[in-house]
Amino acid sequence: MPDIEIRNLTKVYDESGNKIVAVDDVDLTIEDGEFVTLVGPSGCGKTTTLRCVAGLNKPTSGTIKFGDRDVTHKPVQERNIALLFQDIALYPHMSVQENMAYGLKITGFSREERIARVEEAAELLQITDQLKKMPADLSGGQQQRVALGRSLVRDPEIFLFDEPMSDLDAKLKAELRPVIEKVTDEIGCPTLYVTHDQEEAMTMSDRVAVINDGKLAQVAPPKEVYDEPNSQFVSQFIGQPSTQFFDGNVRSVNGTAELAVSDYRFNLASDGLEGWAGEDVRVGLRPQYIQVSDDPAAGIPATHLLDEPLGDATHSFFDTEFGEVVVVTDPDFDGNGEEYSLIFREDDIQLYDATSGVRIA
Amino acid sequence: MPDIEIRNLTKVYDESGNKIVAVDDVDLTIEDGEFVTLVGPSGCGKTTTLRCVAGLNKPTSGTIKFGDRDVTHKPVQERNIALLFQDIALYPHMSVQENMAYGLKITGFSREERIARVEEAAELLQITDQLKKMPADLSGGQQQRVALGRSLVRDPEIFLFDEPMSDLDAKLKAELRPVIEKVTDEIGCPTLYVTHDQEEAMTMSDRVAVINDGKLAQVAPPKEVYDEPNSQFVSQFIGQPSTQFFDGNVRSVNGTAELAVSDYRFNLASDGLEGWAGEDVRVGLRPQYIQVSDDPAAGIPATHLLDEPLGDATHSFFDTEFGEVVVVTDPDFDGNGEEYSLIFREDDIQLYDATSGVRIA
Amino acid sequence: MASETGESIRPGRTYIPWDDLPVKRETVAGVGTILPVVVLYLLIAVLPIAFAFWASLHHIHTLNPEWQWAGLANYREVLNISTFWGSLWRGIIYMVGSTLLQLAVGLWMALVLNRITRGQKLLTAVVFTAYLIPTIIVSLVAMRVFDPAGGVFQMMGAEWFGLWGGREAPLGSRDWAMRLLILIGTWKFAVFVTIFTLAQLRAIPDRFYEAAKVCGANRWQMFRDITLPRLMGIVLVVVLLRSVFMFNKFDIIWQLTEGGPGNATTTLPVLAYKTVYTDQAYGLANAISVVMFLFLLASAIVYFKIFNPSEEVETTT
Amino acid sequence: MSQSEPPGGIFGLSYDGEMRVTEALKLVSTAIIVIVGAWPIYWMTQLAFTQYGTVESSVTVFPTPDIFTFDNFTVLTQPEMYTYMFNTVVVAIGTIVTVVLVSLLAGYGLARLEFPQKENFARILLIGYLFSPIVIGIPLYQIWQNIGLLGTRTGLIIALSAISMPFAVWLMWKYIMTIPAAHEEAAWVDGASRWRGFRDVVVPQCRPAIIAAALFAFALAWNDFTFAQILLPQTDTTTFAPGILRAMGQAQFLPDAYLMAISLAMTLPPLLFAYFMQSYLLKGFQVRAL
Amino acid sequence: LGGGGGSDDEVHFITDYYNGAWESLWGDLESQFEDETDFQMNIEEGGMSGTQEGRLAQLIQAGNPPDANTSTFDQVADIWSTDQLEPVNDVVSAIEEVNGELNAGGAFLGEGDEIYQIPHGVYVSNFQYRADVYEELGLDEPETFSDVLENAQAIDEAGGPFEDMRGYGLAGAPTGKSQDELLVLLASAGISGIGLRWKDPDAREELEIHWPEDTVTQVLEYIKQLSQYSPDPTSIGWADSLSQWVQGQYGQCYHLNAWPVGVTAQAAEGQDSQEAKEGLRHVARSTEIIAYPMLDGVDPSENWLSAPAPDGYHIFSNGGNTEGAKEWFEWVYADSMEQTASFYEADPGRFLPTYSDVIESDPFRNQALFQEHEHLLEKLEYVQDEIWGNHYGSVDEANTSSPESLYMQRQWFYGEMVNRVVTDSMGVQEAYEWGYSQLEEAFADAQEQFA
Ligand SMILES: Nc1ncnc2c1ncn2[C@@H]1O[C@H](COP(=O)(O)OP(=O)(O)OP(=O)(O)O)[C@@H](O)[C@H]1O
Ligand SMILES: Nc1ncnc2c1ncn2[C@@H]1O[C@H](COP(=O)(O)OP(=O)(O)OP(=O)(O)O)[C@@H](O)[C@H]1O
Ligand SMILES: [Mg+2]
Ligand SMILES: [Mg+2]
Repeated sequence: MPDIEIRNLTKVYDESGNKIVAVDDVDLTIEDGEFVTLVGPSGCGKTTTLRCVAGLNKPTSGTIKFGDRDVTHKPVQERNIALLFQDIALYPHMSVQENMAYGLKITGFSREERIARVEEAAELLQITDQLKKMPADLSGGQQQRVALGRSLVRDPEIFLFDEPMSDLDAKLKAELRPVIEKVTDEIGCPTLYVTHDQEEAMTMSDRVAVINDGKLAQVAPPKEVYDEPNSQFVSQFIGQPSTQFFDGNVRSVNGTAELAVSDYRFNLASDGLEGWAGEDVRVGLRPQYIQVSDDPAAGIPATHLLDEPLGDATHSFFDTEFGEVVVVTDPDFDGNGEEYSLIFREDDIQLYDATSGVRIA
Repeated sequence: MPDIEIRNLTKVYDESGNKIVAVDDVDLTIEDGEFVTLVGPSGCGKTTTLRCVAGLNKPTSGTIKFGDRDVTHKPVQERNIALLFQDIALYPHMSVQENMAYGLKITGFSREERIARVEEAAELLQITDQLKKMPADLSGGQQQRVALGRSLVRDPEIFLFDEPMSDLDAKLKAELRPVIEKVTDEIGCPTLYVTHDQEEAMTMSDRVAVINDGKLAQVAPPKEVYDEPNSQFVSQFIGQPSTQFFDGNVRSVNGTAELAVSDYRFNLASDGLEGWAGEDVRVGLRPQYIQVSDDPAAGIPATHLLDEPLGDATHSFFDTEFGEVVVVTDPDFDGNGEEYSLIFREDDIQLYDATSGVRIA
Repeated sequence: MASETGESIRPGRTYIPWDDLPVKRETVAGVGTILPVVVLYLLIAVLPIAFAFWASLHHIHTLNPEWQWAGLANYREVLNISTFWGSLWRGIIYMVGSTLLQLAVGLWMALVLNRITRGQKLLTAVVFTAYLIPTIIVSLVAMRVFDPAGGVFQMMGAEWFGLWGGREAPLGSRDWAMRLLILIGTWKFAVFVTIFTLAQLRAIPDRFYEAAKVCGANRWQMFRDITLPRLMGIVLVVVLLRSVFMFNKFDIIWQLTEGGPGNATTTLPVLAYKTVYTDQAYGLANAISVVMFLFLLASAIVYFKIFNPSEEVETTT
Repeated sequence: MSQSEPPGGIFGLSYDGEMRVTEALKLVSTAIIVIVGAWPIYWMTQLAFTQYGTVESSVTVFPTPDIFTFDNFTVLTQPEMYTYMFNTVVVAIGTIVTVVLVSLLAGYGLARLEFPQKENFARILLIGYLFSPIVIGIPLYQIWQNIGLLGTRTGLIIALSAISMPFAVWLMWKYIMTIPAAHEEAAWVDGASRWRGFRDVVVPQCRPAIIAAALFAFALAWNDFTFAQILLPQTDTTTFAPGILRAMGQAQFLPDAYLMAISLAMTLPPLLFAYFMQSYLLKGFQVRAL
Repeated sequence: LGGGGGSDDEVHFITDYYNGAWESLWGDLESQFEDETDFQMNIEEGGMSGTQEGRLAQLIQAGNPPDANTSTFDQVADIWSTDQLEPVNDVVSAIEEVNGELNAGGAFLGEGDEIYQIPHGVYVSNFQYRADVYEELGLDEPETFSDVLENAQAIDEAGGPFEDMRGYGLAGAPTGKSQDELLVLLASAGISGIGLRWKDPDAREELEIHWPEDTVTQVLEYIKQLSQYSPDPTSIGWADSLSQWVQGQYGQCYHLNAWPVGVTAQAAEGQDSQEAKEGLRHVARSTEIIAYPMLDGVDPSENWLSAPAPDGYHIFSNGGNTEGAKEWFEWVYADSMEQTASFYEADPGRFLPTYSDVIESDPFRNQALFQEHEHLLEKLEYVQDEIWGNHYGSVDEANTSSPESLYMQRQWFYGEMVNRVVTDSMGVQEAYEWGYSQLEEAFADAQEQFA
């Protein structure tokens, strides 16, 4: 099976005169068998990118290749892709069986073969006993399984997903995630998965492509995106609760760079910060890496506001001189509105350019 | 403001002859100012309970009191409640301002007072600049804020929510949760909040009422529900990923109870197990409390299947002789499909009656 | 895989490479889809109307194939004949009276049908049937029930309410003919309003009412603040359609009263018809039709300007 | 929005009282609808079973055994009567089929394809309804003669279809817009051509709109008098409405009771149509704006 | 199926001689004719009043007139006056050889020697009443309008078996019958119905308006009175009056020939149940026909009825197949007396044969319906001999037969006047004045057209 090569993809919508650049010069290669997730906030151009790959939209410029076949100008019917939509798009007037067999029927498979293939797929997806039902009688999760099955039976060369689970609730999502992984693994074709849910992106992908305002911000494996975000945007977008940001300033003290946040000073071990002396920076800290001390003087003083116990952890909200800060505390933590201080390791500090948001350290 | 007292509430639907017991003898008191969440799987009767409290459905039997006013047979209009729906129910033909003022208008407030109150509420909800817009021009989160505002301005005696956030995505949910908590706190009236999302239930409530198949399973503060579930159902429903269950058997060895799971033996410190000797039980373990050891012989042998990295933790799937098991591992864990063993502390084991699902230890 | 198993993937017969085509092709296809409609429209509307315009500029005796050029003489005559203004006035009364009554009755029936629980389907079907049965049958039944010989409505009107004499024919009465035409028309056509509004009513989610109830709204307030605004869009459309249809209505009037008694129910279409077949003045009749058309067109434009039924409030459901 | 009213039910009733009042109003209204709406149909039915002499001399509410008869229905056995009815059925079916096909196609084009002026197109179509059909009989006759369809049922079908068209297209256009484009796209992804996607995915989902358009076309065709009169002059091809008028003019003995029997026969098909199709129909009519 | 306009090789013939019996008769003749000749027939049913004009208008305006139609002459006067009709003298002569001489009683069938109609039958106007009712109520045969009114009142108010019977069936729909009835009533009042008379009765060159106010208003007043005893007049035209007569809805009426009798007799024989059959036979037998009574104080000899209206076939000169049409009628009528007689059988009592030998011929007299209803023949003979013979043409100058009077015949305001009076839309005086102004206008048009 081929890989997907997206080169300089740009898509401009012309909405009654004013141009909207939905996708801006995107370059992305998805290897055969690779699972790449396109993640980003609403309206950033994820769907548009995917629809260009699918052939449902025509790129304004750029090329799309499947292997060495240039499909930029090929109609969707000739691309042999599978595509799963957010609004599940099962045909409401066909039974599950018919829905799944439709693509095969179009392609001209015989009745027996259609049935055989559908049953095989149904088994894999554990929906064998739903085959006779109509889509309206299924739950959201089951519907999405059927949609998956519909794509599956056709042995597509490319698998595309557009937020297939955004209408499902958390439990169902967690249940369906392994199923999707299993299916794409089985077919072994390149997969482009669009979502705005960073958790989905993190858990499922080989690589995550974070997109912001039509441009790719970072493309890397999940752990790298989480641990080494290359911009403030990525850091904030990936990880739950979000990275907390503060305004700071880099100073050069005795040749080493020192970070000043309000009255606090931090020594930064990292190299390459010399050039930033005197510059304003944004300081990022993941809530997971902040500790809470009972001694209000041990670090930054913080007044406890609210706890959100999750069972295996608690999200605690504190009021500090830098505004509201979220900290991930342990399950038994009960702040009770008292005074604490927040402590963190200097290693865990991320620094970003205050204006461009680019990672400094 | 009054508290809510639900006594022996039962609601039977008569759907063309066959009776569906949607709510079965529910007893629940919500103190003034208390935030109680009704949580349970789809179709368990949450909405029905709430609608009975609201007066939109007539209970089959039982009473509902607000303070010492019996409202069981009072029409909705006389109950002075606020109610937020899942499907947001803003009037599409009225502007945000008009939507929020509608209740006041009905109640007979003057124009000036309406505007004043709406503005006050809008400020609290940070939607002041949306007031002139139409609902269709707002995002889901903003719409839900408006709906909240509409309830808020009326100073209700009782606040009811029916899955107000289930159509929103995770980020928006996390953002809106504190807003709801703030608002209900401010009004200080008893609040009944229905959700099927255990995370919402855990994070927002003073007490969680877990309901299953029309019956209350457990009513307790969130931590207690998480740490001390009184039944297999509650344990499984609360917490993410779900508690893992295995079949086991209690034996009496030398006067102390011993738990046998397949060929493994565990000594249980807990008292009161004597009576269970020889009985089959269900053994529950939270994925958070399972450790993974590199040494395949150190505990239960497990083949690594799949990792779902979340950034601050990883959900790892293992194949064991008891089937697939999920374990929460640390962020850097990378199983790579190799052989491991799973270890856990005997203290963390939960035991349930194999037939009734009632907690034993 | 499919190709590996030897199964060739047969593409569907004709892929039209839509996205490959220059934009023009979509235009061509789009226009292609409406072409049949255009052709039909040409046959039934454009050509005959153009013909009518042309004919209205001639003196034409209906039974004489020779036309004489008349210029605008027919139009001058139309505006000068006394029956024209009377008929226009009666036509407006008939149109406005019928439309308003149909709207009120249709809306009311929709509200009731939407609420009743038992026998809803049957009653709805019966009510809908009124719209579906041929006008001629409505006329036959109406003539029968208003017939002084054994007509039940005639009998009720005469004996129970004293509206007319026992042997009087209400359809032949100056006082009653127009009113009865409006009533009978309403019986048949109010259902048109009902169908549309009932469809809209079914589409209003309960939760809107529940939200209003929670706010303490009573039924009138709910109707005013939720039902009515939601129906407004379609009501505007239906009023437009019904007005046009009623203004042009000919068959039921002709069948029931032939424009009589005297001229009491002669509306413009009836006048045009009489002008063709009784006066044998085909050119003049066409001039009347053209004037009617212009009148309706002007009214419709004003209506669009004031109410704009094409711009509907965006709704989230 | 400026005036404010006191809380409470209408007319100062309590909410419960208000509910009882509206329930009562509902019952009364239902009764009126039954009486006014269904009653003429009942009346027609009962007269159809009453001896003709009785019908025209006195008011009878129910055909008691002494005046009950089936004889009125013998009028339906007259050959031209069932020719008329047969023709009407053929024309109605033909019209429905044509209208549905053509409006589906046009509705699809308007909803899914881009071409200039398409919004205005549908509105311009409605202008056709503004012209009174009374005087266009002569041009119609000529046009139909020229295209060789005069006196054929096909000709009438085409005329009636054309008349239904603006409305049907509008309905279909608005309805197709409510079907998610994703359904069709899914079909294309599956390899279906545009036509195939239309046929397999869009058309089946249009069922309510199809039924609504069919109803409208049916009402027109079943009702039509003017066009049949002009375009089908021959007795053996003409339809019910002109036929029955012809029969009334010609037959020198056609009592009202016979007419009621004929009317009843012509009322049954619409009644069945309305009974079985109403749920689709109401869905199909859920369009909102012009 | 024949196209409405008919193709070129077809003979397109529109006729209102069309009921069940006619239909099968036409069908037989059509196929025979087509077998024997090269012509194809296209026989179309024309509506009774109004619709046939509509059809003709369509066909003529489309440049495709039919080849022939049936109607009275005044209904095609406009067509004739624009030279669209073909003279048919030769056809009529051929028919006369078989059926005897044409007897149209001096009605206008064309100017000069040319005749433009192949007559089929004439309509003699008369008064009909139910003799059984008269007998039961002890009424006398009316001689004057007042008698009619008195009888009408008596019948109307009678109870018992005549509870539901009305006194008089008055045509008030503004169509043919009300017009005809008014013209006959006016004639029975001793004046010209259409409102025209010769300026110089001897020269017969120029017509003038003569519609004396007192007489016309008296007649209108009579009509107004009658309407009280009539079922809804606006619903009564030719067709309904027949149906209502059969059902015994009123006891007296104005009608033509023995048409109601014939229809009732035919309906009776078509009934299945013996009881219904007897009932209708009784109605048929009890229907008496007499000349229409006179306005009080006017002598029958002053009756202005001039000639009964002949009804028949007209051939269009610009039709596609004029020759074929002529041949058809010749073939149909000049074949044999049997064939001719069968036409009158199809529509019993409606027509008086226009050809002199017919009524005396055996085929005519042996009609099946006459077996049971011998009185029908008698009544027809009475109409021909007595009413036509004695009541028509009493006043010589009443014969205003001319294109202008023909033009007036087909004006619609006469019927409209009746309608306005019976519906109380206008007072008698008002209606007269309105009618008079219409008359003046129409006469002016007529003079212009035929000057
Ligand atoms: N058909 C269109 N015409 C005009 N603008 C469009 C169209 N489709 C999308 N856009 C615009 O292009 C931008 C990108 O849209 P796109 O749907 O690709 O976003 P997305 O990342 O998929 O968002 P979401 O998470 O909400 O699905 C948005 O600003 C959107 O408004
Ligand atoms: N109007 C009704 N008529 C008949 N049965 C009903 C009705 N409403 C709810 N039920 C049934 O009652 C049971 C409880 O429904 P309910 O809506 O209270 O569940 P829920 O807990 O709110 O579920 P969800 O999470 O899906 O909203 C279900 O089995 C449902 O099918
Ligand atoms: Mg998207
Ligand atoms: Mg619910």
